Amino acid sequence: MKNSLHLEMYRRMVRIRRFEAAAVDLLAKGELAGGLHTTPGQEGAIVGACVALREDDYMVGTHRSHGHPIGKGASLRGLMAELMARSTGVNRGKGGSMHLADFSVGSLGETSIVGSGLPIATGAALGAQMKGTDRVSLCFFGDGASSEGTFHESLNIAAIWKLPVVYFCENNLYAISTPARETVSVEHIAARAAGYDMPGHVVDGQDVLEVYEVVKSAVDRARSGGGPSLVEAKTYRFEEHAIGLNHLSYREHAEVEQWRKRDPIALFRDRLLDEGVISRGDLDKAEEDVGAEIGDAIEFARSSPDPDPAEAFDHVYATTLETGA
Amino acid sequence: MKNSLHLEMYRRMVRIRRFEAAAVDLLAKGELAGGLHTTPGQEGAIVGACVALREDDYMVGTHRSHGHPIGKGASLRGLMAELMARSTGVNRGKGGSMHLADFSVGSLGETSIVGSGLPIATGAALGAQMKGTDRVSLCFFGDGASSEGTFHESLNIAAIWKLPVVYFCENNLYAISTPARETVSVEHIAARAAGYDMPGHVVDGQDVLEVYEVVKSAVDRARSGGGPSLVEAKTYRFEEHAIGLNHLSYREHAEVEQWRKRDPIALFRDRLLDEGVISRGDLDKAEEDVGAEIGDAIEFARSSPDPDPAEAFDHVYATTLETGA
Amino acid sequence: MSMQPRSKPGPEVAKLNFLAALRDAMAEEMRRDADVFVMGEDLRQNLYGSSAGLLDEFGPVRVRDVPLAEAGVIGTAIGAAMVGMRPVVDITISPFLYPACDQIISIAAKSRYIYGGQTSVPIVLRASLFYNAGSAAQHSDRPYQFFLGVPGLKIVVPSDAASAKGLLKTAIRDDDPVLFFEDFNLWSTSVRCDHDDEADRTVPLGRAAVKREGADVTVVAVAASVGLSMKAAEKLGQEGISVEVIDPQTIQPLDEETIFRSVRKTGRIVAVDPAHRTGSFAGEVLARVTETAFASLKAAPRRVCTPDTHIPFAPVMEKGLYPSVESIVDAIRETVA
Amino acid sequence: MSMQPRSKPGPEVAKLNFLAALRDAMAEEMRRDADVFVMGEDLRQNLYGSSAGLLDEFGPVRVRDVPLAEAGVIGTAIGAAMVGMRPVVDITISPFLYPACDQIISIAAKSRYIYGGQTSVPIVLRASLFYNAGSAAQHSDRPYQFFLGVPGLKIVVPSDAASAKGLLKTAIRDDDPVLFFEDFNLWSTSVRCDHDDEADRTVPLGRAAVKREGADVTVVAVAASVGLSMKAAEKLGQEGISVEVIDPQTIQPLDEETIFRSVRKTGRIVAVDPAHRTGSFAGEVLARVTETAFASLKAAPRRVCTPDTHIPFAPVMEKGLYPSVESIVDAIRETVA
Ligand SMILES: Cc1ncc(C[n+]2csc(CCOP(=O)(O)OP(=O)(O)O)c2C)c(N)n1
Ligand SMILES: Cc1ncc(C[n+]2csc(CCOP(=O)(O)OP(=O)(O)O)c2C)c(N)n1
Ligand SMILES: [Mg+2]
Ligand SMILES: [Mg+2]
Repeated sequence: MKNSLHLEMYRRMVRIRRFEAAAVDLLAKGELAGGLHTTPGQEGAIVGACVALREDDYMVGTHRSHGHPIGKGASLRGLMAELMARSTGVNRGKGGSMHLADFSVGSLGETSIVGSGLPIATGAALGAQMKGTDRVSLCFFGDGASSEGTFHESLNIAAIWKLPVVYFCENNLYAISTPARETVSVEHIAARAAGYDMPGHVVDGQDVLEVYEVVKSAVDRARSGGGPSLVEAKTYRFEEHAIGLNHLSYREHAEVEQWRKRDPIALFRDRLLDEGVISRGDLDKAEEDVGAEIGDAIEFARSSPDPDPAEAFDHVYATTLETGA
Repeated sequence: MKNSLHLEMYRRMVRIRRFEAAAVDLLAKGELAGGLHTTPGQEGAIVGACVALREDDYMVGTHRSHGHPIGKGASLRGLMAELMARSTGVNRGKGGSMHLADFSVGSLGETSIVGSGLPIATGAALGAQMKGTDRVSLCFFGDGASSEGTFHESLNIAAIWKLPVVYFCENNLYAISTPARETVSVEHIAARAAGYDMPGHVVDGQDVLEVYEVVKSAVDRARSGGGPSLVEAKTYRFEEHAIGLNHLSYREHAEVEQWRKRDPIALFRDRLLDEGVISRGDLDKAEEDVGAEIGDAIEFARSSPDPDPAEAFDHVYATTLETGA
Repeated sequence: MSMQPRSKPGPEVAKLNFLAALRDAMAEEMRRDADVFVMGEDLRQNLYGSSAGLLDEFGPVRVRDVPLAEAGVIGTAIGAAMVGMRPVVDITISPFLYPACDQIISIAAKSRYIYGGQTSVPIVLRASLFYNAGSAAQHSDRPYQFFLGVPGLKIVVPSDAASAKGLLKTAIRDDDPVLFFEDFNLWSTSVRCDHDDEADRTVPLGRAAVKREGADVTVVAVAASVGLSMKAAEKLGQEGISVEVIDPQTIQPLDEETIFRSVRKTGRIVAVDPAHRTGSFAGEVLARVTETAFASLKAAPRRVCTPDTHIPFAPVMEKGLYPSVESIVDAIRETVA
Repeated sequence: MSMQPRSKPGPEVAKLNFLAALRDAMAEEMRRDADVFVMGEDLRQNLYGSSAGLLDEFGPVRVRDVPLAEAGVIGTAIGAAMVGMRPVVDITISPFLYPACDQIISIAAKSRYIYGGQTSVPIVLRASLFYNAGSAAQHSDRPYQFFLGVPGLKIVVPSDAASAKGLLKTAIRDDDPVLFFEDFNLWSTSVRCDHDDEADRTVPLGRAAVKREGADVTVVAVAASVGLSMKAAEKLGQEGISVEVIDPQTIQPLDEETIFRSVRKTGRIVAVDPAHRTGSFAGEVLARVTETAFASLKAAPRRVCTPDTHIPFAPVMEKGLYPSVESIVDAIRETVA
């Protein structure tokens, strides 16, 4: 195990956890508008997949958009400012919680229309291939999204053109309140890979290292011209679909408790300590550093101005046309 | 082998072949407007699948719409009159060649938007199930259609709800000029069934009896509550995608000739004679009868009136609203 | 996504909010006709607030949670409708209609016609207009005007809880595909409702409601803009400007006669519509009025719409974009200036 | 489906039909910019007539045949555009856009905005208007007005071969998503074209073309209706009625100033549009003109459109439905009566 990579993985997982905890706190205090779809429990899947990428690789995410850019290495200021609807947000206050995409780290959007990101990631891979680069495209999507037609169309296109893309399913067992066991007609979504003649892998999403290893091999395969893969991480969200949706009764308390015992951050920390890869002091220091980053991001956001209402009219077009003769 | 069923299968195959030959002839004579997508070569697949159904079962077809209703038992007058844009056509002249759906034989539409029929067949199966009938729904679609998202969404829905539907792919190896081997990322489309936890079967579409046996078992399974199946018939269209598209060069002459040797009608005729199931006289008589039917249908259509131009405004709504207070 | 406020179930409620009124409409029609059933995402958990108690009363066969697969789900509803069922699909937020546009336009709207009357497609597609909710550009659409150019569809956009209930009941009984758009900004509005009396109150499709009579200016408003226009009318009434407010209720087919009659009386027209200005239903109203009642017009017609930009997340940018009582008042004033 | 007439390839042609002009536009832009590429169904076989010779010149990487998967294909184009490519997607017949509506509206049109300018989506979606071709209701759509209510898209509807070529070239160079609608009824029209001179002739988006000046009536027409309107204008000119014909070329964003200027001069407006009347672009033109130039209007504005029914297969039912020289003449006459 490479010490520095592992410390970075740990740092990013903690960063996601703490960033979202801070956001929930700000929401409770009324400093945040809009819904929040949080990720606790899924950090291992997200970070394991992201760190298997190179910095210049592409990534496409989902409505549950906080973890992916952080996993890919985005700095927190622009993300927090976006959540707080400030003009300094990554999207200048136009996107909000479902769209924390930081293009500077290769993120090509976090789209809130479920399933709509799969063709985009496919297209980024096509672009990478056509431009003769060896970039790879990573596509996050949920178990719910796997039932959308775009899943099928994208995997088929990627397979026939041997595109460098890794489809990564965060199977957290539910689409809002709807269990995958009732809406996905196959036990393992990864099994569908066979229908596209591409490799499919099921991984333990609570084990960041397993995720990393498997995604890394899929990324390497893609990078060297071997074409796409489908990876399914079995994972779980510890909190509700969105903050505040506490009245739903679609899953048993015991199930949640069971999964909470497999917290990917705790598991990874224990393992790093057990195997003596990183010292307790270094891990604590990393957590402290993340805490400071979060504090800094909140300060940055708080002291940033609101967008000017007139900015609502910016960024509709890239090329403004002169009409009138 | 049951003599009468086989004679009927033979009759329907010949009916499709002759009906389309007559249509091509009428087109050449200028008696027909619009495009014609014909089926020669695929009659075994179509008829084998259709006769596995009960009369009151449902069926959904495609733009290549002549064979399916004939296979399901439609009479030719309304179909020919529709091709000839007469008011006595099955669709009163509103649909034409891509839409020869005869609802009186359980056809629920022949839709010319590729892939759009899959959800409709799925829904008919849902309706059959909810109404407590034991009707089954048969869904025709092409190799091209199999790449549409509706394929995936439909099969998944049918599987989770165990709907009584048989998805039947007429894989004639091409979507217009585009080879399935370049656009479908798996050797056998039927292999995708595994991704939905449903049975998948590959059949020789030139062998009407093999098609019949396999579809019959899938229909029986569906009827008895066993859920959906996917059947892929390997077949071939002997003519071009549409009449007149003769300038395309996407397939080798030798390939066409090879397949023509496996004409499903000739193969079936030889087999019936070889095995002594039906006498040559009876087969000839059936062909003669079909010839007479076609002549009658053409006469019927020719002597039928054109629609009144004002009929263009009928059938937009089922319930006309009284507006104005 | 915020999905508040939610409704309480049950026939004991004497005042129903918008979502509970829709719930009751569905429940009553399901009781009346065994072919009616509902399907949608997270219905069983009543996530969006209009399906409380349905699962308990009607069971999982008639209250179906669906996978995320809008084309497949709507197409499945169409197929079921063709064989005699009457599905009501809750598509939840209106942009989720887009993945199903082909099924809606090419199949639902056209099948009856293409097959020369051999079939019909009695489905209702419910979709909420989730604007003014801090949900950013992908969730805030108001796309009813999209489907105006598609013959064969009926499009209903109610303006309050009471009419919404009666319109939904009629839509469910109608034999054609009906798109039913529900303005999120009305969810908290409510209607007094005595269940025994009201259970069979339907509101006909294709009829406009004159919400307020007036002599000087005709306002045609849609969705939550009707309420805003009523307030604007009240305010101007105090200044002696008499405003007639018309709620078309069904925008396709449109009860244009009621609108023309009013404009012939007032000579002035303002159309209010929370959709983007270009391509809006409000534009269609102006076109029809000016074609047909030009001679009666005393002033330039006006549209009050959302400007042609996307909907931003930040509340400071979003909040000023939609029609407001003030902007409606201003537009009316301009017509009488 | 009939896919005639088809074009001949090559720079030696001195007169180009509509499809060959589009072919040349693509070829020239592909030569000019290595990021431009084309994708679509059956392009390599030149099935629809606008891709002759492209495969030979540019090879299969830049001339890509695609599976039937409109959402996937258009989404793939969007993704490629986001990383620096400039895809031109030939969707062939316009209703095949419907399965991809979500990608077009929620992703192509909105991404730049949602991400605060971090990205842009330079794609061109070509789609033909295949009406008046005996193809029945599912293939005969003219759906450009559909997308009018979606900010972020540009919509081009050329009216002849010459402008189509220049507009397509500009569309390919534009950094925003452009929907490019090609009227089947123009396929046989042609343009004289000296390749050396013409290769860099672009036509700006967002500018209307005044096709004919006139003093009495302004006609705003779209697609093949421009040619019909020119004939109507000629006919009426012989009777002393002077008609100005405007071709907006780009319907979104619309060059409304050119239209207003004309109406202020003529005092009369007729909008001609082969789409269904309700929800039409013609209606949007009337709305804008009456809002802005009401004081100049001397007569009721008129729309000449296709009535609100589906397109039937039988030629006897189809042929009378679309705008014709006669119906345009009648409408113009009414405005000057
Ligand atoms: C096309 C579409 N349909 C419905 C929704 C509403 N919705 C938002 S998130 C969600 C659940 C998605 O489930 P999944 O893909 O498993 O992702 P998860 O939320 O579990 O991360 C739904 C139904 C949507 N945003 N887009
Ligand atoms: C959604 C859609 N895209 C494209 C077309 C144009 N088109 C008509 S038939 C066809 C090929 C269909 O191939 P397949 O499904 O294999 O059926 P086949 O024609 O071989 O019977 C195409 C591309 C269409 N009608 N609908
Ligand atoms: Mg999930
Ligand atoms: Mg085929």
